[in-house]
Amino acid sequence: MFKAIIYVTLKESVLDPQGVAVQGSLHTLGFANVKEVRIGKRLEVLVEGESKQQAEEQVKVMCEKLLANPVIENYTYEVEEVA
Amino acid sequence: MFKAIIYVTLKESVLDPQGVAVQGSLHTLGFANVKEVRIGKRLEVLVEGESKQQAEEQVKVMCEKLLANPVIENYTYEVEEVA
Amino acid sequence: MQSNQMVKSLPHEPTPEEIRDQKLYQEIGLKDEEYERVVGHLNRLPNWTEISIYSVMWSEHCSYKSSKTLLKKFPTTGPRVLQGPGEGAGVVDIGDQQAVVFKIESHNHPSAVEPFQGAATGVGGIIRDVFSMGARPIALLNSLRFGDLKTPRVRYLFEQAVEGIAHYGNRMGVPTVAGEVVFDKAYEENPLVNAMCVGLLNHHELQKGIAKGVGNPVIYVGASTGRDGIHGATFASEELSEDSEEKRPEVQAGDPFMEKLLLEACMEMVQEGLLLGIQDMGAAGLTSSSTEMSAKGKHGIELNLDLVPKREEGMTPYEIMLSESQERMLLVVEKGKEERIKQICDKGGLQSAVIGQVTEGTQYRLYFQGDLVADIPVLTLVDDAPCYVHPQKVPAYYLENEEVRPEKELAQIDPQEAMLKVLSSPNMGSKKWVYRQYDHMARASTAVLPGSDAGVIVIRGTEKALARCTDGNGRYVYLDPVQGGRIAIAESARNVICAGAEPLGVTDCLNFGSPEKPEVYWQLAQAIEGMSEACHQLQTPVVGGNVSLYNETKGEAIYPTPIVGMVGLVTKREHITTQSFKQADDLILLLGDTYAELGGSELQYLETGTISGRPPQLDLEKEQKVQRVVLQAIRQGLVASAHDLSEGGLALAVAESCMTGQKGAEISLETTLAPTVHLFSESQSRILLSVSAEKAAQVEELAKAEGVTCTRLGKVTDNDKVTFTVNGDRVIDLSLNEITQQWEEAIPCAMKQSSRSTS
Amino acid sequence: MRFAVPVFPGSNDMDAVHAIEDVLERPVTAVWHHESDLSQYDAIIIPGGCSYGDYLRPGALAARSPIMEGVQKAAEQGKLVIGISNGFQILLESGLLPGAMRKNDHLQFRCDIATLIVENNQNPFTGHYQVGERIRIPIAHAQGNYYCDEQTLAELKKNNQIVFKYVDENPNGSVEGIAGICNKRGNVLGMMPHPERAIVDWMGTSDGVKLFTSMLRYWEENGGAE
Ligand SMILES: Nc1ncnc2c1ncn2[C@@H]1O[C@H](COP(=O)(O)OP(=O)(O)O)[C@@H](O)[C@H]1O
Ligand SMILES: [Mg+2]
Repeated sequence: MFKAIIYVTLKESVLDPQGVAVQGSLHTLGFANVKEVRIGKRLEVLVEGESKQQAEEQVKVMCEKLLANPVIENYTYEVEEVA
Repeated sequence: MFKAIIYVTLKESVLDPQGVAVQGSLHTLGFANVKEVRIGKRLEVLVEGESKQQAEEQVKVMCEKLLANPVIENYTYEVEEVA
Repeated sequence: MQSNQMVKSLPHEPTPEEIRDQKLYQEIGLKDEEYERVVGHLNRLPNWTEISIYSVMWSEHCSYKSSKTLLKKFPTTGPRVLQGPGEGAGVVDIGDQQAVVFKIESHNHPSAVEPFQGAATGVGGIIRDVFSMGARPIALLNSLRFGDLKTPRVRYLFEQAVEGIAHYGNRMGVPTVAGEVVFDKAYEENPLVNAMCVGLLNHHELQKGIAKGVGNPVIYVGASTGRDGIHGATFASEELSEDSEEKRPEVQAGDPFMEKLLLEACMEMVQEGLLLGIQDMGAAGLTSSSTEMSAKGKHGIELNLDLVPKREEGMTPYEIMLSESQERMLLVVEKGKEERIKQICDKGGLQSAVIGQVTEGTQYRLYFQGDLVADIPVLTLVDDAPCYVHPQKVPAYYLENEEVRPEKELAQIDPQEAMLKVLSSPNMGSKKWVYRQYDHMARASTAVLPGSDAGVIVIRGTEKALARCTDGNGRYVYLDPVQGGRIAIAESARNVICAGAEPLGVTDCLNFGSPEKPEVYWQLAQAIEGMSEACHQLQTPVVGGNVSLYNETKGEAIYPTPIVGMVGLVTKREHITTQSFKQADDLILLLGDTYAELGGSELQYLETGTISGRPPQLDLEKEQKVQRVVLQAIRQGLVASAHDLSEGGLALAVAESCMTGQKGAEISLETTLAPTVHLFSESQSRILLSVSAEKAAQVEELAKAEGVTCTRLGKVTDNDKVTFTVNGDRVIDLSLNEITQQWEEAIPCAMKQSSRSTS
Repeated sequence: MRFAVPVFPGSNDMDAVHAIEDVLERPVTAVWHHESDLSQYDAIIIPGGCSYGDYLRPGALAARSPIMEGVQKAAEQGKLVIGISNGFQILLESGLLPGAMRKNDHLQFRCDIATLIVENNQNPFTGHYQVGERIRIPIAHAQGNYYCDEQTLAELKKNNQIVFKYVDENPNGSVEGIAGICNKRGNVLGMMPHPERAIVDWMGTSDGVKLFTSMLRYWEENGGAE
């Protein structure tokens, strides 16, 4: 069994309204020193498979096909073997 | 300037409807070997401050006060100094 | 800042000579002769900022250069019209010093590339158009066209576009009350996403996009400017190609939360009477809003681009001027009122900045880091935009179709089989999968929810209500653009009538292929002709609209698809009528005549995978009479339900009235046509009524007085059966329960294999 | 009886204001979220909508604004507080009610008229309903999938804090079909369905009226005076 941790983040050039709103709230809560907030996703995917390499290849396809939207998002991932 | 990467995840005991739905979609796409999907958040917060320790303390308070909901979520974070 | 400064070119940008010698203007969509025209207007070579400004302002999207002459055909005035085309939205009087404001707009190209954000920002844009008139948005509609749901990419586009519309509209607290969705292979690569917004205002609060009063400040309000959507207007005026993928980083992201702040702040400014001019920064952003306000006010404007709030570092004048960042407004107020504007914005947590002023003359000037970077006679941008009349050619397919009679073959299909097939096609199936994702009850004023002919919103504090719908059948328009154009107007008026409202006016979105193709230009001209005739006859002026050309991929144009948004006024709440059968033993009446007309019908498409022949023919005088009878009958309290016959014909209309009312029906009729042809014909100018038995005669009287055929078809029942008997033979005998299930499952079933769901 | 409707950026506050005006004909004031003093009001209606664009978690940002201090105080004083839809999410996020909201299990926004069953009429908000009564009330939300742990659920049941449940169809996957809960004392109610959108027949249902009239009666019977 392999566990993939996938991070999906908005491309730099794309506005992150959610991040902006959270930054505003942090300011009202007294954290005036917060300069930027950007919010992305962290996905944990458990896959059964033969080898780490095969799992990695699969995860890449999943990201491209479903988990990330290549038009506005970037993704990275790490795969490790688990019990 | 310090950059905090914060991961907010659903507690193990809480069913993740979004994860379940994504797992279903992955199955229809042909990834029958996907056993579980859980979806959390990855937040990137830029804070100005004196020391790494101070930044870490602040980030902890932000998580407790706003960024995570303790009823259903856990959080972890890493802080590093950036230019 | 002095106006005798020389216009500068920035170091890293192409020089005026390079722009000329390497024909760089072509890359941003200008033709050689258009470039020459710019040089003539300026009396020198334009720099990069200037040529870019001309390029967006002269794009099809902003200047309507290919459609302007044709659009002149539309009637745009009438006793109720307070504002026709030309401003953010049209305005029509509804009495008591109130007016309704409405407009439809396309976001087809952005939605093809990034459907969620594309559709969402389409909704955001049209809402801004309405509140920039001073009106509070009270309802949204949308008209969608996608390919066949069997294709995964199509399912993805459809699912994401609907979610994007929901995302934006729901968060704005504006109910989405009606719309339509059609699936047809013709839209496979080039979906259509048209959004419409309706607003309400008090006459004295009507605003205009105009700059006046020398020395008055120009104020920027709303989101910061980023590099998103640069050249969106040009993008919208080109065909989709492999290249479009490259343009993706320019996708605009919407922020409905910001828009809500902007809306509330603008409403407050309107109420306080603070504004001289206001315009949304929509397509071509700061460029179009500021130049149009300047041109309309016959005043100059100068802007200091250093003062424009920016989201990204190092933005050039070209980028600042062409950015299509969302949720921004440009204001002109009297000098001295800036402070009050700032207070209102600050309270709402909204950014604002004075970025320039109104000047003497009609020169448009931009300053950047102390340099003059553009100096343009503003009228040449707006009023002297090029205007093209393209050659027209009757397409070969149109001539070939003259001889095609699809009815003969289709008559062979068993009526019951046809019924089941049509009912469970995604086109005819229930659209609940779509509209239950939209908050259609926000503002607690929706009296007719989606699922009937038109959505109805009551006006608080009055007896009045507004009915509205969108309609358009690209198949009919393709087969015969004049008839199709008439039908688009007539059907939408009919839908509004069925809700108990009197049609007030039209906003339209003309979705067509490339006007440079003679066949497409012919379609456009003919469709406008048909629409205009119908608008004249039905007295529904066109008060605003939008043209979306170049809807093609790999050289294939979509079906020519004019979408009509119609708004009607219900004068008394008790007149509000829905399509659903209400009461067992009510009689079912049909107004109008049925002919063998299956060209372009849903039955033909389902049976043969394509369309051919001629579409149904529309007699405008007859249409008007049918509509008059129904409105009279409703106002006299004679009608229990009213439903217009459209795609799927009589069979579908009866079934829909049964399913939405959960009542059975027994229909019996005599005809010289084959049963299937009679039941599924899409002949126009027909309306299905149910009335209590004692009122039927009165309705028949009304019909007779107008010379409209009125046929007793049968009655509403309380049992689980929907039956049709034709010439004595029971040709359809189905369980209500069963057909309801098939109809409701049509789209959910097709969408089962959904494709992306992590947003 | 004086009502306050807290207004956050993004709230649909006017629907709640109109409902009080139309059903109860009592004074009602929309109060901007910067205000923290609500002492002059007898009841508070936290409205639906999408405060702060529903960003981060619906209700999360609103729950941290100054007006929630006033709401907290009112709740402690035994005044009536009702959170509708986004208002319910805000009450959960601020800890005034137990549990949390997740995305609807089908992941879509869902707008419909839901059928509810009244589980409890022994509180200030439901006195005019019968226990077991079926009522039709509109819903409109993307995150109404109520969650709480086993222990909390047991307590909710023990203390009779479950006020409304969905019947026929659970539209969002919420635990045991929970549509609305109150606090132990009974003076704070949170519900996902919108009673303020169900007050006249042309809205499709007027089953929400009794919720507001129940509040008024309770207040009058418990020493409230005009
Ligand atoms: N995209 C949409 N958004 C909102 N409502 C929709 C949408 N598509 C369809 N509807 C609603 O579903 C119902 C049926 O639509 P349709 O079959 O196109 O009606 P008609 O043939 O009378 O124009 C209408 O009430 C319509 O408003
Ligand atoms: Mg209709």
